[in-house]
Amino acid sequence: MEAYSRNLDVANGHVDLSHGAGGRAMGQLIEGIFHKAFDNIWLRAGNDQSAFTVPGGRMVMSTDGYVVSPLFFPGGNIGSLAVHGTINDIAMAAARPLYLSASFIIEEGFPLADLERIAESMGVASRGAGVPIITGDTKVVERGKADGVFISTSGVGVVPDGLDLRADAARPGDAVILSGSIGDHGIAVMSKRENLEFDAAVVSDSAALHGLVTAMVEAGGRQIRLMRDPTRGGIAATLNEIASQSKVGFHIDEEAIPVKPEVAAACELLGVDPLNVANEGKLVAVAAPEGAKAILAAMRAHPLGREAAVVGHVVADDDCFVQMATSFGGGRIVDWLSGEQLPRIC
Amino acid sequence: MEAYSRNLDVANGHVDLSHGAGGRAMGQLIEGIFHKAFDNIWLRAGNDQSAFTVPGGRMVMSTDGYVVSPLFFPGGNIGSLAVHGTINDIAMAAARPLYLSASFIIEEGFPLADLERIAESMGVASRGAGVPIITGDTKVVERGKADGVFISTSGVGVVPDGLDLRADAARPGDAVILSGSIGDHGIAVMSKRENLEFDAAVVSDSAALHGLVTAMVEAGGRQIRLMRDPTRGGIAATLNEIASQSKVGFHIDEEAIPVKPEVAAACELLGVDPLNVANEGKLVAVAAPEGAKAILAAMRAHPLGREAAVVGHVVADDDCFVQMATSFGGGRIVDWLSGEQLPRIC
Amino acid sequence: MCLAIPVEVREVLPDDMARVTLDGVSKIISTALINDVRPGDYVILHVGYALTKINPEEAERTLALIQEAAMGNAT
Amino acid sequence: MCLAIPVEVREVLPDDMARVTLDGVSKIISTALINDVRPGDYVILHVGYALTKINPEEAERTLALIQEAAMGNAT
Amino acid sequence: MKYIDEYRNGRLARDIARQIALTADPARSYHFMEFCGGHTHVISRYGLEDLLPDNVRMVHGPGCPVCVLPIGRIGAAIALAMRPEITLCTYGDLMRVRDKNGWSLLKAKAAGADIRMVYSTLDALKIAEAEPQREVVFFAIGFETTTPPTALVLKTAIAKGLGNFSIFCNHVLTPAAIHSILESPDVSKPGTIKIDGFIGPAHVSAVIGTKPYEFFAEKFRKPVVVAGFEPLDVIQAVLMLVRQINDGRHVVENQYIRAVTRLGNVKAQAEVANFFELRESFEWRGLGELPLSGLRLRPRYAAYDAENRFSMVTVTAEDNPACECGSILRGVQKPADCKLFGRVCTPDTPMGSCMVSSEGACAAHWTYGRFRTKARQPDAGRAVA
Amino acid sequence: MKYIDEYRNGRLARDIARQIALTADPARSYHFMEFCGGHTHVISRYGLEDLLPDNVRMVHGPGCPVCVLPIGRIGAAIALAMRPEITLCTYGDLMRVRDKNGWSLLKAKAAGADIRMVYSTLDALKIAEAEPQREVVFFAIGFETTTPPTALVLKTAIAKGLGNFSIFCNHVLTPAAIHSILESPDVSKPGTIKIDGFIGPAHVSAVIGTKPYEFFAEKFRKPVVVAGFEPLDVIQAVLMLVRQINDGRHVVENQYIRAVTRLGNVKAQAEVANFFELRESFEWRGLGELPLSGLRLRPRYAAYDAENRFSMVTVTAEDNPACECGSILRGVQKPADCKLFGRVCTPDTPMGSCMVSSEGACAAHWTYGRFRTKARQPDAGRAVA
Ligand code: SF4
Ligand code: SF4
Ligand SMILES: [Mg+2]
Ligand SMILES: [Mg+2]
Ligand SMILES: [Mg+2]
Ligand SMILES: [Mg+2]
Ligand SMILES: [Mg+2]
Ligand SMILES: [Mg+2]
Ligand SMILES: [Mg+2]
Ligand SMILES: [Mg+2]
Ligand SMILES: [Mg+2]
Ligand SMILES: [Mg+2]
Repeated sequence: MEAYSRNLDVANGHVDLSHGAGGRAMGQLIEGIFHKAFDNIWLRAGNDQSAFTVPGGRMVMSTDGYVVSPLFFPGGNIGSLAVHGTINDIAMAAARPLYLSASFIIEEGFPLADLERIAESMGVASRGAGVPIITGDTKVVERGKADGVFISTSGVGVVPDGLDLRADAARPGDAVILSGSIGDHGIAVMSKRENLEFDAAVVSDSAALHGLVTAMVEAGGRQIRLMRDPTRGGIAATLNEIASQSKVGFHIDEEAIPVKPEVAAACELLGVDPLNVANEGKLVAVAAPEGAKAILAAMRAHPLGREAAVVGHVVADDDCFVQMATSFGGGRIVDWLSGEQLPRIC
Repeated sequence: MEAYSRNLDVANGHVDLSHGAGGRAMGQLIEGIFHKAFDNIWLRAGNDQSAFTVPGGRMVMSTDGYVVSPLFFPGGNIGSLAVHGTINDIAMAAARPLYLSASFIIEEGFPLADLERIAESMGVASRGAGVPIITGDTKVVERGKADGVFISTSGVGVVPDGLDLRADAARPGDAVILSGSIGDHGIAVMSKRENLEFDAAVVSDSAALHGLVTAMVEAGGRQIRLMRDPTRGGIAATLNEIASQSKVGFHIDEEAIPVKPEVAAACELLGVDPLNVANEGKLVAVAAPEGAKAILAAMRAHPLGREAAVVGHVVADDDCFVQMATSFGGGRIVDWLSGEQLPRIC
Repeated sequence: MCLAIPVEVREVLPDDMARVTLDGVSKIISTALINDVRPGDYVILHVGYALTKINPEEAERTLALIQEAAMGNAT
Repeated sequence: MCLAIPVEVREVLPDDMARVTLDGVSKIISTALINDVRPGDYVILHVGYALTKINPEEAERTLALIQEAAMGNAT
Repeated sequence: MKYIDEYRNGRLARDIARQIALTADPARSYHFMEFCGGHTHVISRYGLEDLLPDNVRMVHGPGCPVCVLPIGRIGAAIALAMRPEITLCTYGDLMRVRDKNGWSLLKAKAAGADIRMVYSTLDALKIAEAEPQREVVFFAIGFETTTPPTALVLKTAIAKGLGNFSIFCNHVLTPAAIHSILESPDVSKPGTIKIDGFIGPAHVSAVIGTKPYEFFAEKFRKPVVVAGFEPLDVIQAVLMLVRQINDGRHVVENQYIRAVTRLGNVKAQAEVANFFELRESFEWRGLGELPLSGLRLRPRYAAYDAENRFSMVTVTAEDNPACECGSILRGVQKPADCKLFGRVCTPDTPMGSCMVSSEGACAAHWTYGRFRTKARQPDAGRAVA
Repeated sequence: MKYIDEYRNGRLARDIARQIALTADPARSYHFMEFCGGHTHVISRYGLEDLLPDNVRMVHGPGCPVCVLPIGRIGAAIALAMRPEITLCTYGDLMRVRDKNGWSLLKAKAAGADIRMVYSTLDALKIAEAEPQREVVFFAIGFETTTPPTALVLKTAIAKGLGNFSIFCNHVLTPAAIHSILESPDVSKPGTIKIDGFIGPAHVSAVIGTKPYEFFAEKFRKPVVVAGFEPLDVIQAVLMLVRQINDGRHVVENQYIRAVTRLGNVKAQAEVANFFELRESFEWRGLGELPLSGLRLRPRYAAYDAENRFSMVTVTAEDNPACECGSILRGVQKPADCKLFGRVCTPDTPMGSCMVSSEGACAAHWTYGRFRTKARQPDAGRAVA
C-alpha cells in the first residue's frame, strides 16, 4: 500500500514547515519541484551524495551563497544566478566545470509557484551549461527567519593539464582583458529594489562563462596568468584584489571599458560608479603580453566576449594602486568601494 | 600605502551590512575569523575556488544546509555540525572525504564573538577529521532576513576501488546494523529550544563517521550494500527511505536499539519516539548476511561504534513496511513522522 | 489523549512552581492545581501542570496485583 | 554635495508627480517645487524632487561659450 | 523512569495475556472499547493486539480531542488567525488538522498568520504580556485533563488585568461521549458488534475521579475499568474487564489506584467550575452533536471568550461521505473497512477525524498496524518476535 | 544623456585647460576653492587637477553636508534610533559616519536599531503612514538644495495629520559657511595660502539663486563663479575665475545659466521660509560654531521637531586633535599634509570630517588622487594617458 499524498498545489500553495521536516511532504517537494526541474540520473539515484568518475589530475571546488533581493530581476532570478555564479568561479581557474550541488534554505510561506520558477531556471541554466546539479538539500525555516529563499551552490571542475592560474601571478607588463560591458547585473537588480524603484531596460548579464574560457584556453591557455569574475564590488574590487594579491599595480584606460548607455544613465541617477557595480557574466583576465592578442581574438569570436577589450596593463607598484586614465586625460585611483549605502544624496 | 583598518572588535562587535559588501570590511571579516579558524594553504591562496589533485576514479559530492536553532547546543554548534554532517554524507558512500567548502549567510547584528566561536568549532572539527575547508563564501543579509547564521557545506570524497553503494541495493536477508544509541542530537537541541525548555544531561552525538566507515570497509567493504546517517526524521525516516528505494521491507527488533536513559526520558516528556529523533553521529548499514559479523566486530572496535548492533534484517515486502517487534513481543510499523509539530498535548 | 507522565518533584519554587525531574531530565512546572507539594513527591505532569500526586503505596500494590495476575491469581 | 541630474519629463501625473527619464531609465518624481511642468521639459532631479527646469537656450549658449573658450576666445 | 519502566515489562505482559487467554471463555467473544486515543496509541505502539487471544478484541474510541474537533471550528480558528491583529497560540497537535478547504493552521502560518505553538497555557500568557499590542488568543482543546490548566491561565490573566488575552474554548467531556456511544442506535442494532466494556482514561480520572462512570456502568450494565497508559496497565485492565464479564459484574473498577481516586482532584474541579459552564450541545467530529458534552466560558468572562470577543463564526462542514469514522468510533467498523483508508486517507491527507491525530483509530492503524490488514492476505510479511 | 554627455568632452576640457595655462599669469599663482564636495568629487573623479597648470590650484571646501555634520549630532541620532519605539529614516550617506565612540548608524542598525535608508523624504512619509504604531523620524541633512524636500514633506505630514512623524533637522546654509571661511584668521594670516576665488555650487543656486554671493564677493573682493557639476562646467568656471583675477574683477558670475538664475526658485524658498527659521549658531564639523549657518523648525511646528519631541541631547565632541580638517577646509593645508591621512584615517576609518563622505577633501584625495602624493616621490607609478 503506497502512501497516498495530495499533489503539490504549485499554483496556489506555500512552502510550510512540514516541507522541511524530513517526512513525506519534504520528499514530495523535492521530487515535485527540484528533481523535476533538474532531471538527471544522479538525483534519481536518491542518495545523500552523488558519485561520478574523474580522470585524475587537478580539480577545483568552489561555493557561493546567493541572497539576491529581489529574487526575480530582469534577465534572471536567484536560481539561474546560483548556477552561473558557481560555474564561473570554477571556470575562473580555467577549469571545466563538471557538477554542481545546490542547498536551499526556504522561508515558510514562500510560494510554491515561485520556487518552481526558480528551480526551472536552474534546470535550464544547468542544462544550457552542460553542468548538472547532482545533489542537493532543502531546509525550511520559520517565517521571518529568511528572505524567501537562499541558495548555496557548490561546484567541482577539472583543470586542463599544465594550467595553474593563481591570484598572485600578475606581472608588470601583462595585459588586462575585460570580456564585455560592465554593471548590467547590478543595475538590473537595483532597478527592482523597493527603495530605489526605477525602470530601466537593463538586463542582467548573468551567464555561464566556461565556454568563453575554453575558447580563451585554446587560444592561449599558458599565457593566461589569472582570471576573475567581477561580481560583488565590480571590476574595481576585482582589480584591487588582484593588485594586492599579486603585489602589482594596474593602469587602466577608462575609455576602453564598455558601459551600456542605460547602465551609465542608471549609475548617474543613483550616484554610483559602474566600476563598483556587480557583473555576473563578465570576466577579467590578466594575460602575458605576448598572448593577449590571440586571447582577445578568441574572446571576440565567442558570443559572450564580443565586446572584449584590453582595458589596461599591469605595472610594478608597491602601493598596489589601480590607476585609471580618465577620458579627460587625467588620472585617478580606482578604489574598493567603502561599503556603499544606497540611496545617497551626495 | 596599505589601507589601515581598525581591528575587528570580536569581543563586542556585530556583523553589519558592510561585512557583506565586497569591500575591505568583508575581507577583514573573512581573514580575521574564517581564515584564522580554518587556517590552511588553500584559503591562503585567496582564489574564488581552490584546487587539489585527485588520483582519478569514482568520486562523490554532497551538500547540506544547516539551520539549527539554537545555534549552540550541548555537544556542539552549527559549525561543528556543518562539518560533521557533510563529511558523513560523503562517508555514507564509503568514500574518503577529501575537502569541504562552506557558505555562510549571516544576519546583520550577529555577534562577532559567536561567529568566531562557530568558525573555531568548524576549524577544530575539520582538522580533527583531516578534511580541510578549502573554499568559502560570506553573505550578510538585513536583520530579520535570516536567523543568526546559516551554513551550507559541500564536500567531495573518493570512493575506494570496487565499492559502489546504492540506495536500491538492500536485499532480503541482509542485516541492518546501527552504530550506536539513537536520539542524542535531536534531544540535545530540543533541550535548548525556547518553547520546550527542559534540562537534560544529553549531549549531541555530532561526530565525523568516516573513520568508522574506513574500519567497516576494511572489515568487509564488499559486503556493505549501503549506508545512511539517520539525521532529520531519525532512523524511522532512514529505514523507510531505504525500504522504498530498495523495494524491500525491514524487520527490526526494538530491544536491540540502544537508547540512552536520559534520551528516553526526554522523549517521554515530549511525547516523541526516539526512532523519529535526529542523530548526527550515527549510521545505519545494510550488509550482506555473510559480512555482518566482521563488519560489526570492526565497528565495535572503533570508538564511534562501541554500541553497534544488528538491529534487524531486510525482508521481501511489496509494501515496503518497516516492521518492528516490540519489547512486548507484539509488532508494529515504524512509519515516517508526518511532520511532527512540537509541543503536543496528546 | 492527554500526554501525561510521572515526574519527581526536586524543588518547590515560589508562585506554585516546582522543578521536577525524569531520569535526569529536569523542567519547571506549575503545581497550582495540587496541594502540599514536597520534594520527593511524584506527580503526573500534563501540559506544564501537575495534575495529581502519585500514591507510592498504591503503586506498589498495583505492581503486586500485576505480578499476581501474571501468575494467574485472581485479583 | 547634492547629487542632482537633468532628466526629461515624459508624463505629468496627478498630485504634482511626473514620470521622468534619463536615457531609457525612468522614474517617478515629485514636481511640487516647480511650476508649469510639461512633457519634454528637462528638470534637475534631487532626492526625488525636481528643483528647477533647464533652459534649453541657455544650455546651447553655455556649450557655445565652452567651444569658444576652448578655442581661446574670451567669453 | 520510576512509575513508567516497571509497567513496560514485556514478559509480565505476555504472562498476563496468557492469563487472559485462559480466563476468556472460548465460546464467546469480548469487545472492549478503549475510549481514549492514548490507550489506542499504547495498544498500537506496543502491538498489544498481537498478544491478546483472537476472541478478545479492542475497539478504538473517540477519545482524542484533536480528532473530534469539528472541522468548522478549525476553520473558524484559521479565519481568526488570519486577522492581522491576532496571535493564535496552540498546542502543536492542532497544526496539521485540515478544514473543509484543505487548509490547516500550518498552512495559515505559512500564508502569514501569526500562529505560535505553545507547551503550556502559561506560555500563551507570557506572549500576551510581552506583546501588549497583539490580541493573543489561546486555542483551547482537550478533555477534563486539559481543562484545569485553561481555567488557571484565565484566572491569572484576570488577576493581571490582561486586556489582550482570550480563549477559544473547545474543551469537551469524556463521560458524555461514552454515554452517547452507548445510546447510539448503531451500537444497539442487532448484527453489529456490541461493546462489552470500557477502558476509561486514567488522566481524565486523575481530575474527575472514577465516580462519573458509575451512572452509566449501572444504566447500561457495562463494566468500566479506569486504566493507566503503560502497556501493563492496559493489559491488566483487559483482564479485569474479562473477569467482570465472566463474573456477570458491571462496575467501575480503578486499575490506576496509584493516582486516581473515586472523587478526583477537587481543587482542579473547582477551578474549572468557576470559569466554565456546560454547553447545551457541542459537535464532535465523527459523532455529531452531543448534548451536554462541551464547555464554554461563563457569561461573566465573556470578554475573555474569543468566540464572543471576535464574533467568531463556525460553519458546520461534513466529512467525506465515504468516511466511516462514525461507525469506527462506535466500534461498529474497523479502519481497514473504510474504502478511503490508505488510499486517499492517510495521516498526511486525513479525510476524517480518525486519521487526524496519531491517536485516532485510523491513524494508529496506519502508523503502527497496517501490516496486520495485509497479513490476512497470502504472502505478506509479518514481524518476527 | 542630454545635458550631461556634452559637458564631459575630454578634448574640449584639454583645450580649455590649455587656454587656462595660456591665460594664467606665470608670475603668480591662483588658488580657487570649490566650496562644494560635488565639485571636489568631479575634480578628483576626472583627474582635472592633472589638466590644470601648476600655478592654478584647487582648494577643497567644506561643502559636504555629511562631512560637516557634528559627530555629536550623529551620536544623538544613534541614541534616538536605539529607542525601541523609533524608526529613523536617513539618506544612505549618513550610515557610515562614526560618533565619538566609533559607533555609526550602520552599527546601530546591526545592534538592533530600526533604521531605514530612504531615497526621498516621501519614502519616510510612506513609512510613517504604513506603520502608525512607530515613531518615524526623518534625519534631515543637506544644504539649501535638500531643504525644500524636507519642507514639503513636513507640509504633507501636517496636511495628513500624521502624528507619528517628525524631523531631526540638520539643514545648513552655504553662504554662511563661505563667509566664515573668508573671515577666519587663518585664511587672512600672512604666509598661508590665500584663496583667490570661489566656485559656487550650481545645485544650491538652483534654489537660492546667485544673489546671496554678491554681498561677500563685494565685501571680500573675491570673484565667485557658480558652476555646474560636469567637468567642462568646472574647468570653464576655473577659466572664468582666472580671467576675473587677471581683469581685477570680483563679481558673481553664473556659469550654470542653463538652470540657475539670480533669484533662484522662489517657490521652493517660500516653502522653506514657511517651515524653517535661522538658528543663532550651528556647529560645523571641522569649522566649529558658525553664526546664522543652520536652520531649525519654526516653533509652531515644535511637535514635528524630533529634537523637541524626544528631548534629544547633543553632546559636543572633538575630532582627533591631530586632524587637520579645519585647515584643509579653509584651504590652509592639503589632505596629505595631515599626519593621520592614510595611516589611521581612511574612508573605512575616518578620523575627521574630510574623510567621512566620498565628497570630503581627504576622502576624495584618498579614493581618487592619492597616487599623486606618492608621485612626488621617486619610482612611484603614474597612470598612462
Ligand atoms: S480511513 Fe479516513 S476516511 Fe476512512 S474512516 Fe478513517 S478517517 Fe474516515
Ligand atoms: S586625513 Fe583624516 S584626520 Fe587628517 S585631516 Fe583628513 S579627515 Fe582629518
Ligand atoms: Mg565562490
Ligand atoms: Mg562567485
Ligand atoms: Mg541533506
Ligand atoms: Mg521576510
Ligand atoms: Mg568570483
Ligand atoms: Mg547531503
Ligand atoms: Mg546530511
Ligand atoms: Mg564567493
Ligand atoms: Mg531573527
Ligand atoms: Mg545523510
